[in-house]
Amino acid sequence: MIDISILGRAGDLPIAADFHSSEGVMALFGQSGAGKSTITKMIAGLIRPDAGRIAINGDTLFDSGKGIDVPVRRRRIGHVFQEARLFPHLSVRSNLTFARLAGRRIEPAAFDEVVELLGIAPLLARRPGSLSGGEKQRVAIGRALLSSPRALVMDEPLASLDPGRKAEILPFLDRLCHESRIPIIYVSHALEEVARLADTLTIVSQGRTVATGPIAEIMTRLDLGVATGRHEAGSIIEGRVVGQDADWGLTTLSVEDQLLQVPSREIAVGATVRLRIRARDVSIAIGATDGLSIRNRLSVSIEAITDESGPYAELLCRVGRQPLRARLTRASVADLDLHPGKTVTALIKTIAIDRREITGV
Amino acid sequence: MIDISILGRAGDLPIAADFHSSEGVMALFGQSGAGKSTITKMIAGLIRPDAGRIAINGDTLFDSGKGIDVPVRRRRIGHVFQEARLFPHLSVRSNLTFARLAGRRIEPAAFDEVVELLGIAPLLARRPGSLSGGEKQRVAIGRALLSSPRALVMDEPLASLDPGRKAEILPFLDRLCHESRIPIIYVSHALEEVARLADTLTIVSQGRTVATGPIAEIMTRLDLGVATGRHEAGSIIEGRVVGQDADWGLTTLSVEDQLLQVPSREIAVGATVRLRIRARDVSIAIGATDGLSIRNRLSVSIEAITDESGPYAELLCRVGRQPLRARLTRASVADLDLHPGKTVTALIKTIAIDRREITGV
Amino acid sequence: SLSGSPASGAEKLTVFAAASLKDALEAAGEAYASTTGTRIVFSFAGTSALARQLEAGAPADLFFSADQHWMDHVARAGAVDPATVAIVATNSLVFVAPGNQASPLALDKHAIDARLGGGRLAIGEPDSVPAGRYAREALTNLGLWSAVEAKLAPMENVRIALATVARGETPLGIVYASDAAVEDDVAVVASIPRDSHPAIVYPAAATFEAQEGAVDFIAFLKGPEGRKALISAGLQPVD
Amino acid sequence: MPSLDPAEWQALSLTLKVAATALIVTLPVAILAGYVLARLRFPGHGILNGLIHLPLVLPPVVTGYVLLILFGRRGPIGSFLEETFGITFAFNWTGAALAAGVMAFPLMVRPIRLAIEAVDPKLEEAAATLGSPRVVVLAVVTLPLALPGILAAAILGFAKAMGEFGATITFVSNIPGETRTLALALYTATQTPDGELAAFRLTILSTVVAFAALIASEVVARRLARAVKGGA
Amino acid sequence: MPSLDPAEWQALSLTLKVAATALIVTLPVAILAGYVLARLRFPGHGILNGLIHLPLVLPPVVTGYVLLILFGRRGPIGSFLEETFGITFAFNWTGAALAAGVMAFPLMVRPIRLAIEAVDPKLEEAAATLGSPRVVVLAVVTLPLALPGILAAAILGFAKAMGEFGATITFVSNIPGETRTLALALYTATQTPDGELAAFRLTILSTVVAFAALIASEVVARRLARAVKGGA
Ligand SMILES: Nc1ncnc2c1ncn2[C@@H]1O[C@H](COP(=O)(O)OP(=O)(O)OP(=O)(O)O)[C@@H](O)[C@H]1O
Ligand SMILES: Nc1ncnc2c1ncn2[C@@H]1O[C@H](COP(=O)(O)OP(=O)(O)OP(=O)(O)O)[C@@H](O)[C@H]1O
Ligand code: MOO
Ligand SMILES: [Mg+2]
Ligand SMILES: [Mg+2]
Repeated sequence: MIDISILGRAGDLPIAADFHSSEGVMALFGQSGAGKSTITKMIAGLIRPDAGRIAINGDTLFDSGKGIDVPVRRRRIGHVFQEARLFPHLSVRSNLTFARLAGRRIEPAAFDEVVELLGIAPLLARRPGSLSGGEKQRVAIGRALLSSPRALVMDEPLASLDPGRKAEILPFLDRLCHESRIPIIYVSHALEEVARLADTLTIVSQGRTVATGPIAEIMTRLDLGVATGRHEAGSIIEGRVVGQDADWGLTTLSVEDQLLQVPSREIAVGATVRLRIRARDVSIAIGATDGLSIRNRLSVSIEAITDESGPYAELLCRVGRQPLRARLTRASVADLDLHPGKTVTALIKTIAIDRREITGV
Repeated sequence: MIDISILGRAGDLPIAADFHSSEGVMALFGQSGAGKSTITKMIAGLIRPDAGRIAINGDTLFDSGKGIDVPVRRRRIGHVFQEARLFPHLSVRSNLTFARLAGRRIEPAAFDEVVELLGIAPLLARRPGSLSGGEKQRVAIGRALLSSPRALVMDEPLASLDPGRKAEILPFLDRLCHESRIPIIYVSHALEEVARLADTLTIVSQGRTVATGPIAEIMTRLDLGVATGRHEAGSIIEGRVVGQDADWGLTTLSVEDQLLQVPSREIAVGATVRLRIRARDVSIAIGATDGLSIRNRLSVSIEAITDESGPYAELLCRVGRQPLRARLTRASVADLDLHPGKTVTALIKTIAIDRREITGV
Repeated sequence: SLSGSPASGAEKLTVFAAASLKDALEAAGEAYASTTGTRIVFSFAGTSALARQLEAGAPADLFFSADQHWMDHVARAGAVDPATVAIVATNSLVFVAPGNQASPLALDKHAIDARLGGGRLAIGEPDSVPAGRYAREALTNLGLWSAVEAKLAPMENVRIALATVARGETPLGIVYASDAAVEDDVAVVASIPRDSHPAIVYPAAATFEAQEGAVDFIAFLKGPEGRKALISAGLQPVD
Repeated sequence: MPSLDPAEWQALSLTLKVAATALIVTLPVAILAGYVLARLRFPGHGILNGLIHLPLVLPPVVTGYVLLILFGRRGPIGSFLEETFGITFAFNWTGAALAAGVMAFPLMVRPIRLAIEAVDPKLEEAAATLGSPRVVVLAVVTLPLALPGILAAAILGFAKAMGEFGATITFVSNIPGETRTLALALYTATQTPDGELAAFRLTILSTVVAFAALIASEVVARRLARAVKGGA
Repeated sequence: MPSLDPAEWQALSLTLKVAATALIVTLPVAILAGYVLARLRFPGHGILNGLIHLPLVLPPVVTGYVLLILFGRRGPIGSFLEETFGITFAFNWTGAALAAGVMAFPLMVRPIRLAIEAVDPKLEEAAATLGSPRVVVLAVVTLPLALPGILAAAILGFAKAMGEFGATITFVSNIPGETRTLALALYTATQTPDGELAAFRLTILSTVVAFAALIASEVVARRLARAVKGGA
């Protein structure tokens, strides 16, 4: 549980951050220089806000009204800094065990697991000075994970890692957050990471948190295109697991009483899941849909059509109550004679609903 | 023109780099710790290779055989380091003009343009110490650009920038490289960036350059999945511009005598262009394809079907001579009775061919 | 004998003098200036330092040494004119004790031993500081050296030996009578016979480069005003 | 150079004892002072800084005299120490070490302060986020990173302690075997009309010892630098 | 404290002149030496390092004596300089500055070397990739970043130059208005039975000047630190 409502400044830039989440990963997203790192440092206690309140899992860490300002070392917030900040005179191993040795924190029994996950076993005896950029970043992640934190603050932790490594670390963070109930505040410019991981999304712009809320809601808001990047726009759809097909490796979901198939995940039948579906991955059909490799065909009604710059048009459709965004060419909108109120078939490539974009709720 | 063939070491890791390109952007891609930064430092003259030869645009910078080793300061290679390396005691402006003031380089008349492009005008009087992560990175890019380099070496230059800023900088680098004929060696983990920018791609693995060649060729190689990440696998298709439709904002291409529509770009009719099409964006139809918003329908023949882990199957198709990869569920392969030799329709969402993935040749 | 006679032209004389002569010479110098109009600039330092400086060509007119050895040394080295050497004052040695322990001391082993208790005898460093050298010769001749040899506190100069006794850091010290005379916190507890050591003399000489009439200041010290200055500093003038 | 005579041996071993003691005792205090000056802001900052530099500004004889007044057997601190702990400085080699330590102190505090100021506070912040209390951060982050400066301080301090003369001779006299270090022996030789040869021998001896200490320190420094800057 | 008498004024202004001259002349040499020791590896490295530290290890009187022999009017260097350039050190305030400079030199080289060693070579590399020749890198990157160390060196050097006594009195004697600095005047006062008051006044005076210099240097240092660490 994260409760943040602070005022402060970063140089000339006034900071006004106000966001809350009941559980899971909170993503901070915004342009370079928007104030994301400043906000994370305030949460960690490294910069003092002028006023406001910071509470995590019910523990108040800062409250200007009540005169509370828990010192950094007692906040127990694992901080992955944007610039690694490894201790240059200590071996990688000592960096990783620093919290236990120098901070008297009980190290979770996970040392080997974390080292393995991050692929840093061959580096343990080395010193940070000679590590590559990505290696440093991984050690910094490990150091924070092994500090038995009450919460994690991660400032672009995966920025210089290759896609393969990212794909291994993200599920781990996911589990850490949802199974071990350690809230994560996650700064990233990669919307894919954010969508995969976050439950709540806060958009920071010019020092202020301009939008915050459940990720589905924020991602679907058309007005945030500038902040999130058009390429990544999409919607979040909730469904219930109704079947597992082990042979084909597919999981079947029911979304507003229509069926949808996604690559299998070990989710119990009956569970509710959330899918991020990018607008660019949704096509529209008005007639028969036989003989197509696209398995997911949802009957939707068009609610609105927005013309965008260039060749694009954006459709806001409804699957029952839920919004689904589709991006087409204006040419196709004309060709198919699409207009609000019309009921059409939304085609969603099964495959386009990538593992990463399924999140258990 | 880049000609690199060197042997050396990074700590215990032997480095063997061998790659060449006749023009444009050369991307270095590989896992964290593979040796990319080490290779770039050898090119810049900061680390001495044990043996080999480095030549750029015909000028030999290093040749162990002939005893040539041009000192760093005379190599004129603009280097964007992975860790910014700004001069902390100088203002942002002095950092940017450092090459002119301290290196007696003629500054290209582009100061204002570069500052504007990078959005660092408000920072000029500040010192690097208080800049945000992304701001530092942008200043470092500007400093290298303004050093009137004969070549640029950029080590993950855009790693901590937001998608919007990236989208502004990438075309600039593109122009710089192709119009000003400044070769760029570009290290990145973001395949999207690489695909957008690079002409040549070199895969680095465990210190060795394991594959190098024109980007289309390397990206289509199925055996490099591990290095490139499955999510990003795709193919590069060449086509010729045959028409511009200003009304709908679409450009029509001819690919092996079939038509394909992509969002407009100012490319002259008759020019050859290259498209990156991700396997996950290609669907297959075996029957009629009326009433679909998907405009691009290529008749292809299936050459091979590979079963992948989980629900996936990968199709290698041919459009004439050119390869096109498609990723489907195994379930769909069975449902549609797909097999090698069969001729089918490949559906490619127009929109999925993003601006970023069109590169002029 | 020539006191009061005007110096011949020199506006300013430079005098290198042993630090222990500071009070006496400064007083005499003022008197000299007011009578003759010749200002005297003093450089006070350890005799040895001054001697070596003269050897190195120091631009002094006069040299006042605190002992004969160093005067001989510079004369041999050709740094002063041997013809001008003259003794201007003499001094003697005394035992001093901190002011509150002023009972007289008998000059025998047991008395000294008893007075020292576990403490030390502050003297000038016997190898390098003239006062220390005289003290050693005197104690040797008096048969006392072996009794105190292991209990010395050899000091860099006599003033520090004096200060050490004044502060009660050592129960006894050997200093010049001139020093003891001007320090209120010490009491003279025994005088050391003048014949137990070579005469303690302050020789003065002019350098070869001395300005004309420089020697007049040496003569002035032997006149009434000079004698007064020497006596008030606890020294004994020489005729 | 022919072998050393007993007096020279004595002066040499005494010098090493005095300088080493001065260094060992003073270094921790200098580290503390360097840290306080580097990292804390408080009203008496300027005064503390000034006091530390005083032994440098005043002629050593004055410092020696002040020591004599304070730490002599009758001095307020000296008599207290003697009565309470039985520690005597007066005319003792420990007094020589005290004088050497006091004179070396300002030379040691400066490089340490400089090195501590150069430690990136961001690393201390990182240590704090990992739960380290301030003293632990100091012990495991700040000081290890300031080690090159501490080493430089130790070298300056040791060299000064070896060469200290004015304050020592004033405070604890020039007693062979007790307080007559190489520097004092050398001084004594220069004060003697025919002391040139003895002085020359002692100069060579001091020089050799100093060179040996410096070379050893350079080796240590290089190891340190390698340890911090990376490698296996 | 009542106003200064003329002799005190003279000693004070002379001290400032001597210390400032010593600092200005010595600092560039110390920077050069610090750079050479920090960044170059060559066969004579250890010897140079040792020589620089010698004035610290030897008693000041010996250093003064060596200066007298070399730079005196009859000395090889002194006579050469006098004949060729008309520069005289002997018994001149310039000689006092020379002595102060020589004694302060090792104290200055150390912090400078330390600060230069702490400059990140990665920044020098970056400057090289931008085309800077080595000297320019030194001038615009290395030295500016070592400025806190250079400032520390200047402070130590100035303080030592102010307080230098042993080498000065041995080399250039104790001539009022010419070589009698505050330290020498203070020494002279301690040699006089009734000199306590004079000595006390001079001690206070020296202390006040030293404190003023230190406070000024702290202000400069803080500005410097702010300039480097960021802010507008
Ligand atoms: N001490 C300071 N003085 C002046 N400006 C500052 C200071 N600290 C931060 N800023 C400015 O405040 C803004 C917010 O900085 P912050 O580091 O929080 O940005 P960010 O959102 O993390 O950006 P990035 O994505 O580039 O890391 C930046 O424009 C930065 O330049
Ligand atoms: N001085 C050194 N000593 C030991 N190992 C070194 C040294 N320098 C580099 N290495 C190792 O060599 C490998 C290659 O390093 P390099 O910095 O070139 O990697 P990279 O490909 O740039 O990785 P990244 O994407 O993480 O920045 C790394 O595993 C690194 O730890
Ligand atoms: O500097 Mo001194 O003059 O150390 O004895
Ligand atoms: Mg940031
Ligand atoms: Mg790298």
